[in-house]
Amino acid sequence: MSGITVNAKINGDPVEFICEADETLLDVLRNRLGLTGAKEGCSTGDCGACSVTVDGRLTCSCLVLGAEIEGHNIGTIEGMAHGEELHPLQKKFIEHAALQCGVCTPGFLIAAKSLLDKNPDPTETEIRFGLAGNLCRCTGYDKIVRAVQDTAKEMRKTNSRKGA
Amino acid sequence: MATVILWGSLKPHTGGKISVEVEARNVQELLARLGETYPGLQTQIKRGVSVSIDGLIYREGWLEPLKPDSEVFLLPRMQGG
Amino acid sequence: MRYERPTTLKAAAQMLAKEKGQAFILAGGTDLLVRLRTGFIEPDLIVDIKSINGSKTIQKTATGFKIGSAVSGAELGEHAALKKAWPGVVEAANLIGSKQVQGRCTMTGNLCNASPAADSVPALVAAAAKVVIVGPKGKRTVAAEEIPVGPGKTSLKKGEIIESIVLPKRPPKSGDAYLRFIPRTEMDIAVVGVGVSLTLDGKGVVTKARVALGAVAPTVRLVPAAAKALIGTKMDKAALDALAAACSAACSPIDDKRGTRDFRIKVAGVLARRAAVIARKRAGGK
Amino acid sequence: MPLDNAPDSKRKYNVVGTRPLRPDGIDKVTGRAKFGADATAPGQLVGRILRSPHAHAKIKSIDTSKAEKLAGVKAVITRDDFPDHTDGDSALYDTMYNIMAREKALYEGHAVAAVAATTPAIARQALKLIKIDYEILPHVTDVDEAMKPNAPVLNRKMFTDGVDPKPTKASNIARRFEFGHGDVEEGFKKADIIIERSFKTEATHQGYIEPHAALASMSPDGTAELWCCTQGHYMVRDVCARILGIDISRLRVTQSEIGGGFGGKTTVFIEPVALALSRKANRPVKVVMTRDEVFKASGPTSSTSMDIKIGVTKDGLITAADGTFRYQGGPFAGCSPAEFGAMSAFAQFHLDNVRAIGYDVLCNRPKTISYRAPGAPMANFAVESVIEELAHKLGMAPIDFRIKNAAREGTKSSYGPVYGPIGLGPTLEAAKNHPHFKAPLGPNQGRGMAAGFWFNFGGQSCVSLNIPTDGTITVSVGSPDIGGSRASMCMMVAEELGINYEQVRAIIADTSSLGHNDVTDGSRTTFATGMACILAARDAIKKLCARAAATWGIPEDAVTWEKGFAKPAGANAGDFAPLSLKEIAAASPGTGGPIAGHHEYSADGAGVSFATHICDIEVDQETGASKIVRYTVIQDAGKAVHPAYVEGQFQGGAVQGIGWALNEEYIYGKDGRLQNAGFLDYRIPVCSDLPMIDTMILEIPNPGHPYGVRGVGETSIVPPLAAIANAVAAATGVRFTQLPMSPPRILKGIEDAKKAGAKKAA
Repeated sequence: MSGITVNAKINGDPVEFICEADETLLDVLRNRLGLTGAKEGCSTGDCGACSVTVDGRLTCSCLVLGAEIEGHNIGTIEGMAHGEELHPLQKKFIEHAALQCGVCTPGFLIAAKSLLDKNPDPTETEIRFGLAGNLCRCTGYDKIVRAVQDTAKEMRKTNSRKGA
Repeated sequence: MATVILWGSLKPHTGGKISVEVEARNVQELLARLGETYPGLQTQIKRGVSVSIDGLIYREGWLEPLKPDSEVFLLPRMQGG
Repeated sequence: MRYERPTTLKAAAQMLAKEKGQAFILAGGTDLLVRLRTGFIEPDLIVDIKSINGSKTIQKTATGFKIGSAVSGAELGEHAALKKAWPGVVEAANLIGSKQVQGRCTMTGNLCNASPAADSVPALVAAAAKVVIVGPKGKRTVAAEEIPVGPGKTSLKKGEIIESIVLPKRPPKSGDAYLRFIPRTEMDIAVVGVGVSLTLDGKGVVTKARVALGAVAPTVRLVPAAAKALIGTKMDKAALDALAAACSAACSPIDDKRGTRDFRIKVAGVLARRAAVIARKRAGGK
Repeated sequence: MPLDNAPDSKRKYNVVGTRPLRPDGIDKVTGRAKFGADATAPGQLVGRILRSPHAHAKIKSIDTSKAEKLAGVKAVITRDDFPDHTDGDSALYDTMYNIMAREKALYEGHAVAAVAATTPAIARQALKLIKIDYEILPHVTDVDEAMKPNAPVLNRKMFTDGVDPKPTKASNIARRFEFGHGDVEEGFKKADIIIERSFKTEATHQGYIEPHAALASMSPDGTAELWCCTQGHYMVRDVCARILGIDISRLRVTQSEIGGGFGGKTTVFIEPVALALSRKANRPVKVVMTRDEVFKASGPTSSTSMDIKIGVTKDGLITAADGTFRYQGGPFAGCSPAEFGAMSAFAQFHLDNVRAIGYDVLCNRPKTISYRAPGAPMANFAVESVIEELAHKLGMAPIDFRIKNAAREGTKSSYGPVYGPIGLGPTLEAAKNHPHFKAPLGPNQGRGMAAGFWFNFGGQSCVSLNIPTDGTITVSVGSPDIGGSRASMCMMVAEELGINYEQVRAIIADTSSLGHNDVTDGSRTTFATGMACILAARDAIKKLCARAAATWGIPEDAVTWEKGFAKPAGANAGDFAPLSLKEIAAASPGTGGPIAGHHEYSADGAGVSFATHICDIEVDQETGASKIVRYTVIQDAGKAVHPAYVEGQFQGGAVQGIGWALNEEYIYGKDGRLQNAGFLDYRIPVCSDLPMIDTMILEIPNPGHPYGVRGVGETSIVPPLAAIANAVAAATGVRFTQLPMSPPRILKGIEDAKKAGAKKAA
């Protein structure tokens, strides 16, 4: 076995690690970098619990090889809050009780942020389809959708204030 | 004498009776008496039973007191998800 | 297992040709990594083609669109001109997996995975897409429907790589559409898929049509009889009934965990009718 | 002993009933909450399990020699590493048999060996080097097939229990149960209309997103630590210790955050294996299931086959109800929830004549374990489908038919006991008056409803409450928090002490820090552990008052506790300025040392639970695709401690029921192998499949709880199956008696009805 040396950025910070060719990005994050926020729910891309962004694009980290991220920037749940300040989505998920067990929550937050980055004013249908790659078994999704709707509304208000 | 009502499939162990009278001060005594009188019930008692005493379900509760006129239902040991 | 990331097609083809063990091409990896993870395959070599020049670009040419083989579904969906020209193909590609999968999956991969249920393939076949292949013996171009030859099997030879998929330039008053049936609204594999591409004349009569079915046979099925049912008509009820009947007749599906034979046969006709109506609307018909 | 704690209907709550932020929220939205697979230990090895590819096979021999020789392999274990310490406890023996096959592999995915190695790749390779000589046996996976006299018998020593005379021939029917009262034959004689139908449902899985994970560290002297995701770490401790033959107190189990359970994490699967590997390797070992393993080798729920017969008079009074409920429970006796299916099936009705017969049947499938209101949803599907059909036949509105026959206070329940105050009637009335019930329907849409029941129970809880010198509170509970229970525990403690929610922190203690706590199941946590929190707080209040009394030099009983303050009362009222919790705590080092409250008990008086659901569905008549367009849950919560999480339970349960009704199923091939062991083809509802799920919380106080709380977690999965089937029937004119109502099944039903209609017309 020969390790592959990879240089990349995680949440903007430079990282260097060695991984095997068959290790996924999820393996690398969890087992080599100690970033266990991304969860392994299926390892086949069907549950979204391991969602991250690669150069800003939403993806399942279980469907990416660790070796592939050479030179790329990965966004994970650990990079979502700014210091003590939670991202509005994080706050709204807690406020709306949009999590019960919470294991799907990091994936949902990454996916929801990716959705709102592209579409700051999504309809309920757009939110539902935008989050269809993330499974939640506890909530029935109702409160998750409401949390995203409420965040979008608040962020639009904040942004228009900033713009003015 | 408390009246104990069994569920149907325990009948074979009580000579066809679904309702039996037992002299007992609490659930523990009641189960012991039942087992002594009807040894066929031992397997189920060992496997676990819950009881309903005058309408209230006790999942365990061996020391639960019984009144002379208490109506007791034997129930399979409660499980949940 | 080795991981390689060549920067030219030639180098990639050489690596694949030289490898004595099992070698696989990695673009989006949304199928490959699943098979790797579940122990279905045990590759000796994985060749990542995303660093190859042109593999990640969509080029508008005089004769149509050239889509690099590592272009993701999300990138296809963001390409306004392509979406305008071939909405059916783009929507088919965008149906593959979740938003997360869209960030990675490619049409070329969908084609090479050779699943009978691949979503983008009936749309590509209906669109008369061509595939440019690079291999040890040079370049060749084949029709999309010639790539899959059976479940999980392709006509690609050792050392061959798909460079791009080419969608032809469309005549005016053309439209295409893809519909699939899945039990859920998302995150599913097509139980039936139908791609329809057609061109109308000034009076709204269909002059050209191609209809392709997915998930109803071991490979994607181009159905000339279905096209014939539309050509020369204004797609009245009789024509649509004939289309549906031709599509149902072209099915030779199996019963499996995703659907029954009877269900697929019936629904192929239903979806063909619905897809044709969408395609006509996109072509500027009523 | 029932506590004298009937709810005070006039009590005004300050904290209970509000919606504060959950204490573990930030950890869970930032990714730092530690779930089962997130723990690591120094020198940890990777544990992997080899599983049977066969549905039923004799294990003639196992050769592990090659695997043991592979560099990096530190331990290989098989059945030989689990000597039988079960001492005649058959349920424990079966649990042990399930975690590692003995004479036979009883289902595809049954564990047959395990390895611990330095890397995942070596562990995988080692599994391939283990050679097992199987003798493949005939198998059976369908419950009706398994009951046939010529079916392959899984256990040759099993003779059906509960029938007279006891059979002399072994079969797959483990047990027969019978519940009910009155005389159904006589009842049917009084009926004007009788409907009799047969139903089938497929096995479903709890579908928690977090696979089972365990990190074990066991020394050769038998001292062990285990970190795992479970609904009951005390259960894990007791069961593992007994299987491994060690003292219970030697094993400390720490519960990780748990990524969903729904009953599926109420037993052990990998935990004893991880411990045995660790003991043999003398190093920590982590075992994490793959999703494929979760589907094949954890505990789904039963597939069923049921017959229902109900008779009514022409004025709509039920005269008799009779049902037979056949549930397969996997390869061991006593695992299917057939009893609870039979007991709960008719529980929502007031019946003079009722009989429910249950069969617990063995199949070559994974050992079933609880799934939210175990056994009830399928039985309810069958019964409430027939009820709807009867109402239509009577020309009566189904809601009125249900109200007319509804169980109420004083009803002798179908499973025996007489009901106290219950909330069924109010949920039905609320449904009838709900705007949803009157809203117009669009084309191809149908509306259905169903009412459901679940028992709920209490059980053992132990709570410790500590007050440091700043007067804040730490409450240690032993019930894993699956859906936000730490918040409700804090709320109840704050309510009792008369302080702010923010001043209380709840933690889940490990098994060595508290007395036994039962598994989080039966909707017991908020009820039973919550009540223990209340009583621990009352215990602390008593001590706080005693300190105040000592400080003031007055008798203890002359002090009362009000809104966070000790106050002199009675003759001494007004003699001293009230002492706050904070002041008493600050003085505690000098007044007798630390102040703590404690409570341990086995809680009873949980109070049964009822819900009524309304569902609108739209069916594509050409493809059989269905879409839930509107859904309303109305349920009695007794008292909602944290209404947002009560709503969440209602919504989550309803959506699991929706999945069960429409698309979720275990699909077996002829080879007895599971064909859809993944989230792609085991189709749990995704976000875009659903509308918002409306909820209505009713509060009919439970007399067995000081605030009137009832468990709410399980009932919500009971009515959806029937509510949806009734809605589909309304939308299509076809009654479906088999689940799931997947599009191919619905389309076939529509087509068959068309054909039958055409034939009739001709």
